[in-house]
Amino acid sequence: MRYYIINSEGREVSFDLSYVRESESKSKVFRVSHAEKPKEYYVKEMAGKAFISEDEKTWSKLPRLYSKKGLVNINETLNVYRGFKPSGLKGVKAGNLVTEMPGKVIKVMSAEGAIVNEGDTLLILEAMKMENEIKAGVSGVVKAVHVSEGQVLESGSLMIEIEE
Amino acid sequence: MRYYIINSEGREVSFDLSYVRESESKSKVFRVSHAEKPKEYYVKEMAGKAFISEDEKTWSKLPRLYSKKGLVNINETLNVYRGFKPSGLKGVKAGNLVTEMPGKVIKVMSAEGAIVNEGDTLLILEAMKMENEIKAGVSGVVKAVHVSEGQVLESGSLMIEIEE
Amino acid sequence: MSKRILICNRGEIAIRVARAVKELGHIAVGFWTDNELEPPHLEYCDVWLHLEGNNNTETYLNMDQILKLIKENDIDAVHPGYGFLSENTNFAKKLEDAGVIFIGPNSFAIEKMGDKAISKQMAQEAGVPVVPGSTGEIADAKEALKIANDIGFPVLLKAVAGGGGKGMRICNSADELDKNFEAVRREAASSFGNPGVLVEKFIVNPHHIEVQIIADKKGNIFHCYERECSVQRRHQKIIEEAPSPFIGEDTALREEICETAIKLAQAVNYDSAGTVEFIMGEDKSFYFLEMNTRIQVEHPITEEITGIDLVANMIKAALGEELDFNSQSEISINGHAIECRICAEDPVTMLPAPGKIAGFDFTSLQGMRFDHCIYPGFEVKPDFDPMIGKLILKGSKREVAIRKVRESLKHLYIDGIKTNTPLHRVIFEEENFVAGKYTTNYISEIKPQENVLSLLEESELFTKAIALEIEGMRETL
Amino acid sequence: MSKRILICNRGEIAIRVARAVKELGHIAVGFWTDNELEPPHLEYCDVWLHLEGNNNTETYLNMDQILKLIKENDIDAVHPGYGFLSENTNFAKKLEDAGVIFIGPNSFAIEKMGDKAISKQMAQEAGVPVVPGSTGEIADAKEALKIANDIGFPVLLKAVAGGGGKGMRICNSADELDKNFEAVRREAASSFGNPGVLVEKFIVNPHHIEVQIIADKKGNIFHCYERECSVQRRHQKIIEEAPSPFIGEDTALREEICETAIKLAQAVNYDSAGTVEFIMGEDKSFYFLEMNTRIQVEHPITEEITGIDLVANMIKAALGEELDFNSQSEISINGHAIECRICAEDPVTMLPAPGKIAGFDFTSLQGMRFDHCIYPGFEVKPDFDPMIGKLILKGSKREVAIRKVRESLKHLYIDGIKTNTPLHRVIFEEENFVAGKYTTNYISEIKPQENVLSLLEESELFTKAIALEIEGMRETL
Repeated sequence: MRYYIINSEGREVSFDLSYVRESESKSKVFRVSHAEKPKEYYVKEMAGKAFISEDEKTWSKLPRLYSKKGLVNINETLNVYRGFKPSGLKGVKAGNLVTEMPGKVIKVMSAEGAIVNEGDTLLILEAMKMENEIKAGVSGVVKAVHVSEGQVLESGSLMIEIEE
Repeated sequence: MRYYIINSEGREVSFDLSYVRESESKSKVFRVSHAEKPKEYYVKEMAGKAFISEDEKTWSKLPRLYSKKGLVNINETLNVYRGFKPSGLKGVKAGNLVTEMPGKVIKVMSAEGAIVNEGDTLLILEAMKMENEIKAGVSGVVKAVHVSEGQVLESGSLMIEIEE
Repeated sequence: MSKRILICNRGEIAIRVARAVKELGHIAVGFWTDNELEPPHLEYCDVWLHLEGNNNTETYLNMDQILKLIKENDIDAVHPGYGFLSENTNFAKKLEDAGVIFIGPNSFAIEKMGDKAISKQMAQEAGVPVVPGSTGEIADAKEALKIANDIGFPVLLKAVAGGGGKGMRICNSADELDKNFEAVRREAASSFGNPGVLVEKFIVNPHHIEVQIIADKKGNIFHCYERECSVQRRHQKIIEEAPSPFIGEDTALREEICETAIKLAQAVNYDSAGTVEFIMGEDKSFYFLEMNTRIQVEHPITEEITGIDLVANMIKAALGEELDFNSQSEISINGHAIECRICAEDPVTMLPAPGKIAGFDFTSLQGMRFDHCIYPGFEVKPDFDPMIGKLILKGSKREVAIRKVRESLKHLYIDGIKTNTPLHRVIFEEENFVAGKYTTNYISEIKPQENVLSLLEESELFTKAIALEIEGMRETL
Repeated sequence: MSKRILICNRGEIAIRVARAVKELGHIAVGFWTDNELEPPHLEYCDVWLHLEGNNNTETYLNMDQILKLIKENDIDAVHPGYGFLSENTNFAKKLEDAGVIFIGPNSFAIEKMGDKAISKQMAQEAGVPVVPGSTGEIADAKEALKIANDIGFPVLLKAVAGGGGKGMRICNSADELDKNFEAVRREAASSFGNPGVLVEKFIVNPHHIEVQIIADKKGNIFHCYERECSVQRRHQKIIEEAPSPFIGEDTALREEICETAIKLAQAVNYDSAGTVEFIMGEDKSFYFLEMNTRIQVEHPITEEITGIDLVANMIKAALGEELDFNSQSEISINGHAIECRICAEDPVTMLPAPGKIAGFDFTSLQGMRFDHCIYPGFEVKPDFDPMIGKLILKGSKREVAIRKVRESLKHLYIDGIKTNTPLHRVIFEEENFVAGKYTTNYISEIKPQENVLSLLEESELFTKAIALEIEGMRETL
């Protein structure tokens, strides 16, 4: 199975992972094919838990990842895709203000056509009971405001676009 | 599904248990048909655990029973059989000495034909690193000795038979 | 006689309270809401009630609905936890009117201590030193500026009804004061239902030191020594210790600050668990900040070093029962305890990062306690506080506790969301913290967050993929 | 420098030791055997070694194989846990010869204290009172009878090398003495590899009180107060408390028994964790029974009341490091702790009941610690001790600890095998135990086991069936 691991900046690592065989001591052997020579890992299931080793002597716990989809978010900076590579993954421009977390727009402090300087507060977003000032990352002209006061936003929503 | 619950003395309770429907608040409703009028139970799965209620207000945890077979031993005095009733379940006679746990015969202190009194030690069985004196439960004559010194026994093995 | 006790809260504190309720032989009643259909605390509750609504205003802050459910379900007593209605005088009074016991202090104490201006005044009257500042709620930015100019910048703007760092901003200049005034009013109104704001002197290089109070309805007031909570980000505590490393072996100072806290508790006839918070300068002078008239997030470290169950005793006090101890001399410090707040947030920016937990595992050590509300599949929602667990370690002395914290952090595994676990790992290796030399400026000055490694090793990436593969194989079995 | 530490044990103690090893920054090495392919302690070990064999003689008691594995795997130090080779002088000496650190006392102490006759003599020489009896190993039943007639019946027959109640029988008459002699020799030979037996006065209505010792390699010997372990069945402890309710507030007696224990430890240059066991009569006179030169099953209650990590300190002592404390005055009692040994046995007959665990669940309370080695699917084998877990609760005083034990027993759920949990539930409601009034005859005289309910309610039967049905539905999902 091919794996794609993509971090929040869009950097990507892909490698092939396959189940090879059962070892003599009944470990599952996996092979990772990546860059230079392939690497083998042993996995043993014991007492309801899984453990991983490179030499079948030194082991560490392989924590369970609860996912039914072949896609799992790791620590939110990494996404692991199993078997397929998603389309449309890319970073955003400096002038685009995107939510980092779900939240509610409390106040919009700028409008289309306004001239803004880097560091100006353009919007107040309430998330997790905190008011967060969302500031301009560049100086320029507000091209579009996509949100209005009171609106509830998902993570990753484009709120304001600034033309440098 | 019919359930048979049989205790270590061979006493048996059987009843029918069926999944009836999903309640308005998404609990699973089960009906137990037994003796008088049927009884309903609500089961809710939450946070990976199951809970049971008779009124959907007061709940208690329904601990998981890990069994793949439809048969599970409960506290070793009760066996629960799901869907089928096993054959050959019965108690043993007072004169039959049966192991209560797996163990190893250390010493046989009686032989076929011997006259024994209630309370006499007939055999020493080592189990869980303890020596256990196995005593005659009745007075009579030893009809058969089925074990020999050094033999390792399963739980429920007939060791000695005494004719009253 | 067994009482039906309603827990008006969620998350780890609802679990903590439910355990204490049941330990005392009572019936624990808990809520589920439309925006949290599977709250983990219900596992510990005997009776589950539906609190209708999709946000906190409609649910945990909705007195009318809660009072209706209390009447319909024969509730004898209510434990409010922390946050939400825990320090709301109105709620306490309404319960009193309904003949229901509020598990907290008398409403007089809540009212007086809940108002920063009044509490400051009462503290002064009781001989408790206070930080210079406005004598009460200020009308507008202009008045704030006048006072700020009198006492000198930097100053702190605070919600009159606030707590826990919410509705609080430092202002270094007249400009900043002007700019922040309305924001603090808004946060105060939305978080606490009261837009009142006050201004006070901001003490440089301070320590946040607080004293735990536990009192009964018979006039017995005890202290359970202090906690130091100087490691903070955005004015919210992330690591707490008991006893305070800054007070250290200065038992006279410890005695003085604890006795000062008792004085204030006596002044308001305190009769429950509560905390008197102080700010302590580099010269060891200390000033009263506020009194929290509720059980606090960080209560476990005090429980660990004193061996006293604060939540159980808070319930016993409210029911008019005897406490588990009769005199101050029965309460002593044994060892050292540290709490790490585990929050769903980016370990570098420290911004909240809600999401769904994809993996969860931890180990237990001697001296460890982990109060949490997580399970694999648990969704951390932006509606609630990002704090999802409290890792508490006790050792015979501070360096032993630190050794234990390090080991337990190593094995704390939460995946799918970002947490501040990597930040804790850095802090517990950072020399200033390890030496016990830190002030409330620790995070902003030492910046341990800059040493958090954000990228995984390549071999770790492979491990993640193998974990997912194993999961896939399990599912097809 | 990080050491590779081999844990020559299994079950809960192997887990306990592995945690301490890793907390101290070392590498934990553990065994799996052919009759235990999936031992739960390996979860806590970094390195797994195959100890070949199908029974304890071939594995955990097999010095040759263990020493071979030690050499092959660059082991720096060995922790023996309790039982198996933990008090085997020969093993300690062989390790010494191989340049490997034995995490326990010097071999002189093990040898002298491991021999009941010699230990008794040394105790007498050190001014420690001993129970009247044979001055050493007795040759045959005849000699035993002669001594018994001198000191008067009842007498106790004991394995010279024994401990933990194994290889021990009370004899009330010459007949019984004659009958038991060979059985005790056999048990002694099979359990401890030494058939030597001794005889001594059996004290009526006694209390089993023991003192925890912790010492380093620099000559510092400390005590961590006493434990009372009088609730026993078949001479094996099932409930332990610290401090002793029988000693109670008699601090002079407490001081005396602890100082007496220190005297004996000094006499053998003790330099590790160990326990001096005493028998205390109704008149509070006490006699030395034996010294256990290892960590004991019930060490956690001492850890809970003193806040000291005994296992970590035992390791530090063996490595020649400083302990976590420097003086006796740093060690004090805070609160009260109780341990319930959870055993795979019939709660009424108290006979071992091995089998496979079909269901396992428990709750955590403030003040609770659960040291165990169980998971759903775990098979309790007749090869090993039936003790599968230790439920430890600490409260600010004895009645608080009892309240907490009751609540945690209520939620301890182990199915598939019989356990003594129902017996513990009865004992913790039984008036004599609750009042702290019990001797080692408690189980045989008060017979709490007769109040264990053996049959489930009908509604509980339905619940079990529904649990199975739900499991069936989960599988088809």
